[in-house]
Amino acid sequence: MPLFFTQTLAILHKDLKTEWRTRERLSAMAFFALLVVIIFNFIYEPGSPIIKTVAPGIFWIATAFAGLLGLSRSYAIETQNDCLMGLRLTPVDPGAIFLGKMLGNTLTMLILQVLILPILVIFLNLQIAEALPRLILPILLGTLGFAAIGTLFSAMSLNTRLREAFLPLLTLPIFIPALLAAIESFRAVLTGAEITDWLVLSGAFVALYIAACLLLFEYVLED
Amino acid sequence: MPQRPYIPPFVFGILALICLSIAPYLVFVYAGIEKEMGLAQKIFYYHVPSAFSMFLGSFLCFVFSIFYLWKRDKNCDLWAACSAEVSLLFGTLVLITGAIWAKPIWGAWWVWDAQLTLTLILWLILAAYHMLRTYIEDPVQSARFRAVLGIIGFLNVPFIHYATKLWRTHHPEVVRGEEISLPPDMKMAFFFCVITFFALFFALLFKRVSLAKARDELESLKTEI
Amino acid sequence: MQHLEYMTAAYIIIWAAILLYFLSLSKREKAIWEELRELRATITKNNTP
Amino acid sequence: MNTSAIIIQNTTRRFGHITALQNINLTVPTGCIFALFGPNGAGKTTLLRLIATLAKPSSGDIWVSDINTRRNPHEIRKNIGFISHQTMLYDDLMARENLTFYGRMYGLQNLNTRIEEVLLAVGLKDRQRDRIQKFSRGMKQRLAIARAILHHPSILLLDEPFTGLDTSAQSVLSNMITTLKAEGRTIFLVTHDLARGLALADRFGILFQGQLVHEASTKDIGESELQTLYENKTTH
Repeated sequence: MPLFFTQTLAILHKDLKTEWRTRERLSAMAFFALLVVIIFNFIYEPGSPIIKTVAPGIFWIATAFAGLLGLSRSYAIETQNDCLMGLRLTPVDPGAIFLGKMLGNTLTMLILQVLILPILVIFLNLQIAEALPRLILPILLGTLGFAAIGTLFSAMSLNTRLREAFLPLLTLPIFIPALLAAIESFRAVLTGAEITDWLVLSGAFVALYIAACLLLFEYVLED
Repeated sequence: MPQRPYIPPFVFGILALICLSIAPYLVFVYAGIEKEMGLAQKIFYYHVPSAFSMFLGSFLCFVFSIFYLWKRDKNCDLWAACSAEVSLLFGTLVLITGAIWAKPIWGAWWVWDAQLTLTLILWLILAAYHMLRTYIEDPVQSARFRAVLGIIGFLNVPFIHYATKLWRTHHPEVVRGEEISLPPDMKMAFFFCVITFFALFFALLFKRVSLAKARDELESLKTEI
Repeated sequence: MQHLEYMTAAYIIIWAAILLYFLSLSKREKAIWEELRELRATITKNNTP
Repeated sequence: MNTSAIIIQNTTRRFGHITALQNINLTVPTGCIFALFGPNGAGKTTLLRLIATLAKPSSGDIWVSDINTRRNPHEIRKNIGFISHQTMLYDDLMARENLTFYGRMYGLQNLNTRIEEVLLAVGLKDRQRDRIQKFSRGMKQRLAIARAILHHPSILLLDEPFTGLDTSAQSVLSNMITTLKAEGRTIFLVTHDLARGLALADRFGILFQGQLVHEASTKDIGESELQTLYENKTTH
């Protein structure tokens, strides 16, 4: 196996292992997402039919905001004992660090989404059982796109003042088109409408941004 | 004392002034009054060229950002940052005039039509770019991060464009594709306004750059002492 | 003269914004040049006591 | 074979308007222990980061084992071990897992046998399945040494390695440095501890305000003389 992929997998493996050992990040994210889902219900009148049409939006707002919370923690383990420097002392391509971290963040967010979806279904009384298989691809693409730009910007925000405020400030405006695609395709799946256009959009977003971040990550790490 | 070259800002300044003195004639006298929209249609002559200037600015920022990461020339970063700032100014104008246009035509200040939404999102990215500067202390790192954001942000434009178009299309199709629908007098006035705004854009950009360079010189002189 | 007030408002805002931006740039640049001149003067004074 | 492990030529490093290192020229022979002294903010760490290819010089060139740091940093990194007062280890991983991770990052073959070797060398073999969170400062530093020599580097860069260690751990580290030198490695030591640096090193240098103000052999100089020299060189 080329060194690039060995390194990517080593980083991914290490991140998931530490994540699993502490579980602090995931539990904080899940709790936060749960709060968002519940709070959103108070915006509308009880039993209002509108809630079903906005369900995809609530799902994505909950997971994206919880995701931001998780992202800002994802480099915490690297800064602890100057590990990021140790990492950069190895003959590693910055792209491998990016890819490993991004995949780790994607998996964490997917787990979060698996936890949140049933809660959403119960609270909003949604019927998604048969639509579920068609939901997988749009959710996966949306999450990959979010993780790509989020991973890049969270590495950037390491060195800034107001670290927590800084990350959503950069990530959210860039994420808007992909978020729009993710929400609209979710909604289209529920209503049985066509989603090809949206999938093309999210697919292109993921491809372009992963490529761009792989190239640009070098400049974020260097000093 | 070294004098900085004042020629380009001067040339563009003069050009902008000449254009500015002719443009009102074309807009108010030469071009006819649109029947349905009335005088509100005249906002379009400055609204759309402002939008063009904004996109030009973001594009320049993108190009200079790439050059900065490639050549590591401090001047590239300076130009990128200044382009973004002037672009932000024009973006603000696009949003404000867009709202003023929307009120009489569509009956609401803001209707989330595709093009204005695109402008709004790009404006948000430019604003984030602008804020990035104040958040990072190390000037070299700040320049590098700015360049990364300048590239990432501009790459987003086609996605926003496509997404907002899929999402909603309300805008009258005057500028895109069906320019033929515009009568020749209006077309003439419109293109002249585009030139005017580009001249204005460059005049402001050069002015902004000369300010940034002066500040840079001051700072290096201060550290020398 | 339909919608005259909207047109006027839009035009005033555009020109006021651009003019103000230009004036603020000029003002800031002038201040910096002033400071540069003073700084250079003190440097030459210190070098030739 | 090359006789110079590290060659630094006319190297300057700037951060914006600030010059951190100015026109440094320095050669460290292969197999030598070089100690670099200097007060805080003199640019010692910056120089070390340049040698370790973590940052590029603003001008000038650095060759590490005859490779220019601008040309092929990855090749240089395979040949460099870095120890600082920060361990660069993950607290939530076991000792062995930390080494496995770094071994994979270096793309090492026969990783398991190599890990056994280094764990034995630093005396942590019986603690390899413990999370290093529970380790003492000295044990962590030993594991950090294991991490640094895992990939058989011929050059070791040490950035204030004694900071935060108790005296017994400090002497363990000193012994390890002597052992590593005996194995033929080149060691570049950055410290403000003059006595310890003098005892270990073959040559020394003094860095002050980004400039290399003195460079000599440690043979003809005693501790008190060095102290006086250091004080003279690091004041205006």
